[in-house]
Amino acid sequence: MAERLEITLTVNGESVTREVPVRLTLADFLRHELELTGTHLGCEHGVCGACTILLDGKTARSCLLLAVQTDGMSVDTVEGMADNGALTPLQQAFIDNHGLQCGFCTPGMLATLTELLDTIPDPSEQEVREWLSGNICRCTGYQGIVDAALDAAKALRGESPAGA
Amino acid sequence: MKPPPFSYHRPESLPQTLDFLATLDDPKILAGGQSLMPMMNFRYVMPANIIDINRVAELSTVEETGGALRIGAMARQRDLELSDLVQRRCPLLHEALLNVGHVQTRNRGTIGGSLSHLDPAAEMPAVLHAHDATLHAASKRGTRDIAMADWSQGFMTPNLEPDEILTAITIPCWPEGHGYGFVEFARRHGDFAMAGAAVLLTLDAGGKIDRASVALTGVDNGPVRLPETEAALSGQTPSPDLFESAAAHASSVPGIEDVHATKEYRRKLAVVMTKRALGQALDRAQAGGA
Amino acid sequence: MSWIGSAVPRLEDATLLTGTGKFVDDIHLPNALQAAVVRSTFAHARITGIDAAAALAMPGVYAVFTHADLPEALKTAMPLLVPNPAIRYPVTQHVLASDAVHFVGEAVALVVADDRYIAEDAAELVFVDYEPLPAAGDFREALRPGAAVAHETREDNVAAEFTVGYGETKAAFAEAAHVFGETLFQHRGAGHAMECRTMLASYEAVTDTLTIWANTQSPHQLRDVYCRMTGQADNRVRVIAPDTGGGFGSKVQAYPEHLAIAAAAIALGRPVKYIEDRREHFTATHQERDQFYDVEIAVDGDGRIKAVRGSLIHDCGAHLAWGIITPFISATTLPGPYVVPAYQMKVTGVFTNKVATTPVRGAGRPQAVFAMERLLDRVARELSLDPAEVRRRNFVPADAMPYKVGLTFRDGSPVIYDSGDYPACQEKALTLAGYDAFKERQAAARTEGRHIGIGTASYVEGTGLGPFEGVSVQIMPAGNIIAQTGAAAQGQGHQTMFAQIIADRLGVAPDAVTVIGGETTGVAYGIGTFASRVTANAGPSAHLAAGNLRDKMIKIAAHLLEAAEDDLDLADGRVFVKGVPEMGKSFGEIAVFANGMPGFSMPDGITPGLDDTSYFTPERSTYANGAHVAEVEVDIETGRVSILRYVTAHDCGTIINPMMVEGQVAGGVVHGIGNALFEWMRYDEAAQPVTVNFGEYLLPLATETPAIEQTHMETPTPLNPLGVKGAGEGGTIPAAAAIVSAIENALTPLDVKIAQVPVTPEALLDLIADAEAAR
Amino acid sequence: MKLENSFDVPVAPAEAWRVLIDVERVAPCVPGAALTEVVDANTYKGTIKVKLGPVSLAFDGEVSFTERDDDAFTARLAAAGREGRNRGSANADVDFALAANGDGTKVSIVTDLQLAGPIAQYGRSQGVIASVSAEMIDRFAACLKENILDDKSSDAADAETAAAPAPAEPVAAASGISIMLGALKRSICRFMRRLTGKE
Repeated sequence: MAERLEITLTVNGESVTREVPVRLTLADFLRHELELTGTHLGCEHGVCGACTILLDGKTARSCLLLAVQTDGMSVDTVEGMADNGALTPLQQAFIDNHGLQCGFCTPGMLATLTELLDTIPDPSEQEVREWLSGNICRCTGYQGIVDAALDAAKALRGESPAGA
Repeated sequence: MKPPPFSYHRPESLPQTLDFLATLDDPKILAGGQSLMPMMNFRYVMPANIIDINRVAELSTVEETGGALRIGAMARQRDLELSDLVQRRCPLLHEALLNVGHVQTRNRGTIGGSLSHLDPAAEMPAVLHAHDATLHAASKRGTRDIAMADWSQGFMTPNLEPDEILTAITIPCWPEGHGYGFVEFARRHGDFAMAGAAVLLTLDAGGKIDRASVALTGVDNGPVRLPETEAALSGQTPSPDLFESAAAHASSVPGIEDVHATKEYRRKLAVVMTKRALGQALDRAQAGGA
Repeated sequence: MSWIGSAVPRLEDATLLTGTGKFVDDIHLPNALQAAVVRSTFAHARITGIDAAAALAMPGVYAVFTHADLPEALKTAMPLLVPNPAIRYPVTQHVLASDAVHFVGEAVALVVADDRYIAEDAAELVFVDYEPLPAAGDFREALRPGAAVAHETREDNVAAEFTVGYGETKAAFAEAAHVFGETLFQHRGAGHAMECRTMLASYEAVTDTLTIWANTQSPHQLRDVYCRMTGQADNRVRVIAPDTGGGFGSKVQAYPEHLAIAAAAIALGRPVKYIEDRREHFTATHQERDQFYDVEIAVDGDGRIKAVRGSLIHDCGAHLAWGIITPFISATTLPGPYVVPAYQMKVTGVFTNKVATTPVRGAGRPQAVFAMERLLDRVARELSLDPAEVRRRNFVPADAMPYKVGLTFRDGSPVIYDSGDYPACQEKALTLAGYDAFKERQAAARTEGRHIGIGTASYVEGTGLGPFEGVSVQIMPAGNIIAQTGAAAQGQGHQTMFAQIIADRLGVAPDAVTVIGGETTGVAYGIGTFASRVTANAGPSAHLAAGNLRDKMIKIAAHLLEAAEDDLDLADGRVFVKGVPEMGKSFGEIAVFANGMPGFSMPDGITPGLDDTSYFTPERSTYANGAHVAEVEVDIETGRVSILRYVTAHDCGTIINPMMVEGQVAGGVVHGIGNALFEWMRYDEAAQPVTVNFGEYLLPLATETPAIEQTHMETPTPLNPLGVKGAGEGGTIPAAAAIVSAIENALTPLDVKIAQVPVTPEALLDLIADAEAAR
Repeated sequence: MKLENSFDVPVAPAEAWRVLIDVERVAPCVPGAALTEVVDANTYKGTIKVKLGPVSLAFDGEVSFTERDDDAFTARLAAAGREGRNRGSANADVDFALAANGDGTKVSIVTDLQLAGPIAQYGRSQGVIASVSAEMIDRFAACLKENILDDKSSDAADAETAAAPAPAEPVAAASGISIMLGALKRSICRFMRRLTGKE
C-alpha cells in the first residue's frame, strides 16, 4: 500500500510537480525521479553530508527529509549552481585549490560553503572548518576545501577573484 | 537503508494533530527529523503512522512572557541560535546550541524534537533542567505541565503518554547579567557528548555566589542536577579551589557504560566539565553576563 | 615548458563540480531492477533453512536468489586471488552462503524488486533458520588451545605461518650492548570511501554479452574472476568502472555480490543494480583490522641497530579475500629506512568470524612503521638521545643506494631500495617543523599549564608494484587523441596525470588528450589501481605508447612530406618541417593515411593504424620515502589529544603534478590521524560488529586536523623512464607513529608508554594515572 | 552477556522446584512475555515484547528444557527467538539451581543472553540493553518468588484449586525501564499504568 501524494516544489528555480510515495526520501526523489544525480548518498543517517542540499536557502540533509515534506518549498542542488556552464567563484576556487579528488562529497561541500559564505562573507579558517565538520571527506584531508572556501570568500568580496 | 512503509499525515493545526494522535495506531511525530529519520532508515523505528507537524505554525513561536521564555516545540535549533531574544534572556541556551550537531542539522532540528527523542547525550535537556523549565504537553484529553525534573522516564523515554505531544517549553529567565557556562566533551566537533555541564550562577553585591544551578548531560538516561555542588557554592567566594571541590560531587552520577567509554571515565569527565563550566560562568558573571 | 612537473588544474573537476559526473548509481538503464541482500545476523552458524515465500509473494518482487538458485558455476567458493605457499587453509567466500555463515553480514540471499525500498521490505520477509555455533571473536584468543574455531571443518584458527629474515639475529642479540622489547596492539579499521560498493549488471542475450558497471579498483580482475568461474569468453564480459567515490583498498577485490547480481541479471533478463548501504559497508566490505607485535631491538652503546626480531599476529577474518598480502607487506616493511644488519619476523595469520581483512591505504605498512619507530623511540628514551638523532645514526645513507635490504618482496623480487636520501628528507621535515626550537616552545607552554609535544617518524614504501598496467594511445582521423587504460581512478586524477605525460610526448596541451580509464575494453589486460602503483606503471606505459606514436607520425610525415625525419618536429597537433611550419601534416591527416588509403600500399616499415598499446613491466618495485613531524597538545584532565601542526617531507621521485601529489599526501595524513586517534571497528565477544554507523566509527573531520605543511624531494628512480614513484599511501604510513611519539613527548617528565593505537582519551588518562602512580 | 540473580524462599527445594518447572505458570513472570503454545512437556512457544525508548522489539520463539535433573534440582532452559521484523534474534541459556538453605531454598538463576543481528549492533545502546535485561531478570526472579510463596500459602489453604494463571490480556512491552540508580523512587502505580498503556 505504497501511499502516494502529489507535490509541487521549485527545484533549481523551476517548478516541478510529481506524485511520489510518501516514504521516498528527498535524496532519492532528486536522484531517481528528477535524475538530478549530482546529490549523493554516503551514509543515509545524517552524518556524512554528501546529500546536503539547500532547502529554502538553508542547508539540510536530503537523506533525512521526505520528498513530500518539500511540497511548496524550494530546493537547490549542485546542478543549479553554475548558470549554463559558467562556474561560480566557489566552484572555480575548488579547481584552483584542488578542493576535490573523487568528487563524491563535493556537492554537499558546495551546498554547505554556499550557506557559509552567504552567512559569513569573511570567515576565519576555524569558522570554515567548523561549518565543514558536518561534511566528511576521505580523499583530500580537507586542506584544498578550506583553501577553496577562503579563496572564494575573497573573490566574492571582490578582493582577488579566484583563479586570477 | 530506506525507511519502511507508513501512512503519512500532515496536520495544519494543533487540534488536528491531537486528533491524529488520539486515533491513529502506533503514531510517531515527525518534527525536524534529524533523530527520527536516521532510526527509520536503519529500520530501528518502524511506525505505522507518521504525523508531520512541520506545518503547525502555532508550535514554533518564541516569546518572552512574565520573566520567562516560552518556546514552541517546533522552534528550529538554528533559529534559536540566531535569536537576539534567546541571546539576551537565555544565553546558556544559545551557548549550548553551538554544540548541537552541525549547522546543517540545526537548520532542521527542533528543540521539541530533541526533548521528545531524549538522547542521553542531548544538550537541550541539561539546559532546561538547569533552568527548572516546565514542559507543556497536550492531548485530546487536555494539557499537562511537566517539570523538567520529571521529564526523563528511562532510556529515551520522555514523560509523554502515547496520545500526547510536547507543544512548548517555558524557561524561567535568570536575572540580567547572570553567569552561564556550557562545556561538553565530544570526541569530534558535533559528536554525541560523553559528558557535558550546564551552569548558571549569580553573584551578590560582595562578589560571592548568590545562587548556582548545575545540570549534566551524557551521564544518565536523562539530565542530572547536582544539588550538592549547588549547595557547596552558594554563599561562597568563587575560587579555583572552591570550584574544584564543588565539582567533585559530579563523580557521584551514575555514568553510562558502552563500547566507547566506561562509567568511571564519564564520571571523571563530568567533574572536569562541571569545573570548566563553572569557570566560564564566573568569568561571564564578573563581566556582567557579557 | 614540460607539462610533467606543472600543477595543471584537473581535467576531471568541471563535471564533478557541476553534478554531471556518472557514478554507478547515477546510471538509469531502462527497466532495471534493484537488489537488496539478506545478510547473516550470526558470526558463525549453520543454515538449516531459508523461507522466502512471503518475500516472493510481495508485489514488486521478482526473485529471491539463494545459494541453491545460483548457476552451478557460481556455487563454488570464489577463487583464491593471491595464493601463497604459507597458507594452511585457502578458504574463500561463497557467492551466497551455502550451508554455513562465517561472519555477521555475509550474503545469504539476494532479493530483486522494482526498487530498493520494496527490496528491503521483502528482505525483511526472508526468514533464515540459523543453528548458532561458537564464534571466534578475538584474533589472539582464537590462537589459544580450545578456542572457538572460525571454520567448523578445521581444528584450529591458523590461516598461515611463515618467517622472513636474514643475517645472524641470535648472535647479534647475544652480543648487543642493549636489548629493548615492546608489545604493540594496532587497529587500523576500514577504508570507508564516501561511496559504498555499487554495481549494475546487464546481460544482452542476443550477443551473449554481460556488462558490469562497478566502482571496482580492478575492472580486469573482476572480469577474470567471472570468466574463471563461468568459463565465459573474456571478450563477452565487459567491466566498466565509471566515476568512483574513493577506494582506499576495499574496492580492489571482486566481491560475491558482483557475481550474484550478474547471475540475477542473466536469469531475469533485466539489468539488476545493487547499491550497498553504509551499514552493509560496515559489516560486509573488507577491512584491515588488528595486528599484535611482540618485537625487540638490539643496539650498540651509541644506539646503532644490530638486529631486530619478533613475532606478528594478524587478524585475517573469516576468508582470505586477498591471500596474506597485508601481513606479508608488514613483515617485509619493518626494517624501514634503516640499516638493520640482522632481522627475523615470525608471522601468524589467524581466522576469526569477522569479515575478511584486505589492504587499506598503507597496506600493513603503517603497523610495521609504528613497530619500528616505537622501538627507536624506546632506544632514544633509554639512551637519553634525541629521537631524531637515533634515526640519523641508523638511516641507510644516500651513497648506499641501490641498497639491498636482504628480504624478498611479495612480487618475488629482492627488496632493494632503488633511490632516495633518507637523512636529507628527515632534515627537511625537521627544519620546516622548527624541531630544534621546539624545546623552548614546550617550556613556555608548560608554564601556562599546557602539555605540548613533538614527534617524528620516517618510512619507506614499496610502490609501483608490478607486473604491469597497460595504456593504449590512439590518434583518431579527426586528429583528437584518445588514451585508454584498464586502471580505474577513484579520485587520484589519473586523467590529468596521463594527459600531462602524453601531451609532453605529442606536443599538445593536456586538454587535447581524452583519457578513458577503468574499462576492460580499453586494453586487453590490466591489474588494478592499488599499492600506489598506477603512475609508476601506467605512467611509463603512456609515455612509451605516446613515444611510439610520435616516432610513427614522424616516419609517416617524412614519407608524405618527403622530408628527412630529423628535420621534423611536433607542435599544436601537427608534424612540420623545422623552420617551415606551414610545411606539415596534421595528426588527423596522418591518421587518415595510417588507417589505409585504398590503392596506396603502406610505405615499407610502417604498419597500419595510428595507435600503440604499451605494457611497461618494471623489473621490481620502486621505493618512495618520507619523514613526518607531528606537534600535539594533550589535555591531561580529559585525555584529549589535539594536533597543533603536521609537517611532511616526501620523496616520490619525479612529480607529474605537484598539486595532486600534495592532495594525496594531505588526504593520506588525515587518514593516518584517524588511525592514530579516532577509528576503531568494535565487535562484541560473539563477533557482532557494534560500531556500524558514522556516529560511532569516527572518521576525522575538518575540525580534527590542522593544515598539512608539506615539503618535497624528487629523487628519480632508475627503474622506469619517467623516474616516477608512487604517492598514494605515503601520507598515511608514518602518521600514527609520529603522533604517538609526540603524545609521549608532551607528557614528559611523566614516563608514559603508549603501546596501542588508536589512542583514546580514556586510555590516555589511565596511562597518565599509571605513570603518576609509578613516580 | 552473563546475568546472575539469586533469592531465598522459606520453602523446601522440592516445592520450589515444582513451581519453577511449571513453565505455563512461570512464563507470565517474564515482563512482556506470553506463552502461545505448549509443544510438549519440555518445549513451549511464546512471544516477548520489549520497548527500548522509541524502538519496539517483538520476539517469537521457543523455550525448552535442554537439561533437567529433578533430583539435583538443576535445569537449563534454552530460549531462542527471532525478532518479528527480522532485525536479529536473541538466544538465552537460563540455568536454574536450587540448594537447600536451612529449611528454605536458595534459588540461583544464571542467564547467558546473546543478541544477534542489527538489534545487537548499536554500540551506544549496549549499556542500556544490559541494564534493561538485568532489570527484566530481576523482575522475573521477584515474580517467581511471589509464585513460590503464593503456592506455599495456597497449599496451606486448599490443595485442589491451584492458582489459575492470570487471564490472557494483551501484554504490554517491558518498556525501557529507567535504570537510574534512583529508579526505585519511581511510584509503582505510574509504572503499572505505563506498562498497560496502549501498545
